[in-house]
Amino acid sequence: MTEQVRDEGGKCVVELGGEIDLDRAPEVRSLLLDCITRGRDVLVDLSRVSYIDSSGIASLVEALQSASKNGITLGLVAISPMALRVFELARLDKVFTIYPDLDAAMTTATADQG
Amino acid sequence: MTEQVRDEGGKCVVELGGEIDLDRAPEVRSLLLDCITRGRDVLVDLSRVSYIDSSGIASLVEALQSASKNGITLGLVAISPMALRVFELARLDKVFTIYPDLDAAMTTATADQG
Amino acid sequence: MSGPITDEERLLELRFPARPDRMALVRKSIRGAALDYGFDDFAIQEIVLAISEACQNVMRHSYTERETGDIVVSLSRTAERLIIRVTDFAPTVDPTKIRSRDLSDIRPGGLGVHFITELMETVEYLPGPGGVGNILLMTRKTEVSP
Amino acid sequence: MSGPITDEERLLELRFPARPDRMALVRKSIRGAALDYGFDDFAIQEIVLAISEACQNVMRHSYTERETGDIVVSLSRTAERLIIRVTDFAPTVDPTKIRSRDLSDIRPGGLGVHFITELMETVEYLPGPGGVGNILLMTRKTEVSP
Ligand SMILES: Nc1ncnc2c1ncn2[C@@H]1O[C@H](COP(=O)(O)OP(=O)(O)O)[C@@H](O)[C@H]1O
Ligand SMILES: Nc1ncnc2c1ncn2[C@@H]1O[C@H](COP(=O)(O)OP(=O)(O)O)[C@@H](O)[C@H]1O
Repeated sequence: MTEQVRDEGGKCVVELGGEIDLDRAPEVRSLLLDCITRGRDVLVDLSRVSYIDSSGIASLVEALQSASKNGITLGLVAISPMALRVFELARLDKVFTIYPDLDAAMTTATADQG
Repeated sequence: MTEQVRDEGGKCVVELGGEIDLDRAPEVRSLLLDCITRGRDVLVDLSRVSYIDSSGIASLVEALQSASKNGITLGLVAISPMALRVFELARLDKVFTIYPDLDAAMTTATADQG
Repeated sequence: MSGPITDEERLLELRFPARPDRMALVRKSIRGAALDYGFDDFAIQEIVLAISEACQNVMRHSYTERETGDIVVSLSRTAERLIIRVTDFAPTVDPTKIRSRDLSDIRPGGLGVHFITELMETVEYLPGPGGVGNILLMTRKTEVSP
Repeated sequence: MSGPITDEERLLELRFPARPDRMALVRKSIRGAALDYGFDDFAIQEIVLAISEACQNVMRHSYTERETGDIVVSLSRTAERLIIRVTDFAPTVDPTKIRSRDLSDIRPGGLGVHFITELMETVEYLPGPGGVGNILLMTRKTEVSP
């Protein structure tokens, strides 16, 4: 519905949207874990996310840890000020790699590997 | 607060705003009746009114009838589609003179008197 | 009503003191809820108008200044309809007394009941549970699938 | 709490089934109400987040899948504070069991209580009226005069 997965620049870009809460977190979780099994680095585009709470954050933390176990990276892209506030409250704003936009994410992430 | 009264082109222009409901209708009523006692034609600018219900309509009907008793006109200006719907529901869309904007109201109203 | 309501699913109830200065709050809240339910802007305005008119009538006719109380607006749905109940805890009203007037007689007031019946598909006045209070039960077809 | 609440004025109560798929509706409704109360966008988001976290915890910890019920979110105010009560009708919970964890241990979950205490000025878990259910009482200073 409000999610999209696509390949871009050799990465798996997951675009999330809407409100990621207790109701929607399970579907976001399985979408992300599914992406991770493909073995490519994951970028989660949050630009269209209007709300996220502890349930949504839990799905992202689980995905981050699964990515790291699988030797790939998971970055967050285009976080709104309110969503960033939620990551800050969770003391996770330094744990996740956060890119201002998709361009920056593509460039930086590629440079990291080069 | 959200109301303004000014003289323009020899008329009393009353600018209403916000939500005109049971809570605010009494203040709108006395504002309009007050204008009418000044003896000048009245134009009620509804462009900034986001909501009106039967209480607001009642204040306007009372003002219209008071104006007519005092030999002056009362016209409505810049009604939103939703407010117009309320006047239609009340079968009052033909009872009030409704102008698309203040310019039209000034020109037409002056022409009527000429 | 065209028939009994089956498969009713509760959405949300709002409870508030029957005071005119609470209605702006209630309208904003209902707009938010109706938006989530998928009604378009115009339909939402109409639903909000009908509920406001119902609440106003409770404030002006069911309760008195000396004996006032709460209003409960409850929203629920079936596959086809939005169901709205406006409940008060005032003495029971005789539903036959709740009537619209002749609109061709231009005068202030007397529009609320007419608005409600125009904006809703079914409108019914019922005594409250256990004979306490009154319920205005209104339903409206959903334009969109939820 | 810094002291007893005096001069409390009821604004609005929302009641709904304790189901995750009701929260979007509830959030929209609360946003609408908080908007009317004059909080700015950021503060509204924070208030809505705290209420959502409280409701989630009721769904996940107070009620069980077999024994679920309603949640009531009530908003009221004093001259200085917005007062929020999240009430359930589940068996009474031992408030000492409701605790935040060490956040430096990075793992999924365990953030709700921490969010609530960060976002609100006072937070108190109380037994429900007559010993039935639970009340989470939270207050937050109003930035603006209502
Ligand atoms: N909730 C109610 N309780 C008691 N009487 C009501 C209620 N709603 C409407 N009525 C009766 O129906 C009449 C018509 O109501 P309405 O069309 O809203 O116009 P108004 O309230 O301006 O008279 C009212 O005058 C009143 O006698
Ligand atoms: N409403 C509640 N009823 C019962 N226990 C609760 C409630 N809220 C929180 N708790 C307890 O407090 C703990 C911490 O809650 P929280 O910080 O929201 O994280 P999580 O719910 O992810 O465990 C929960 O694991 C639970 O044991």
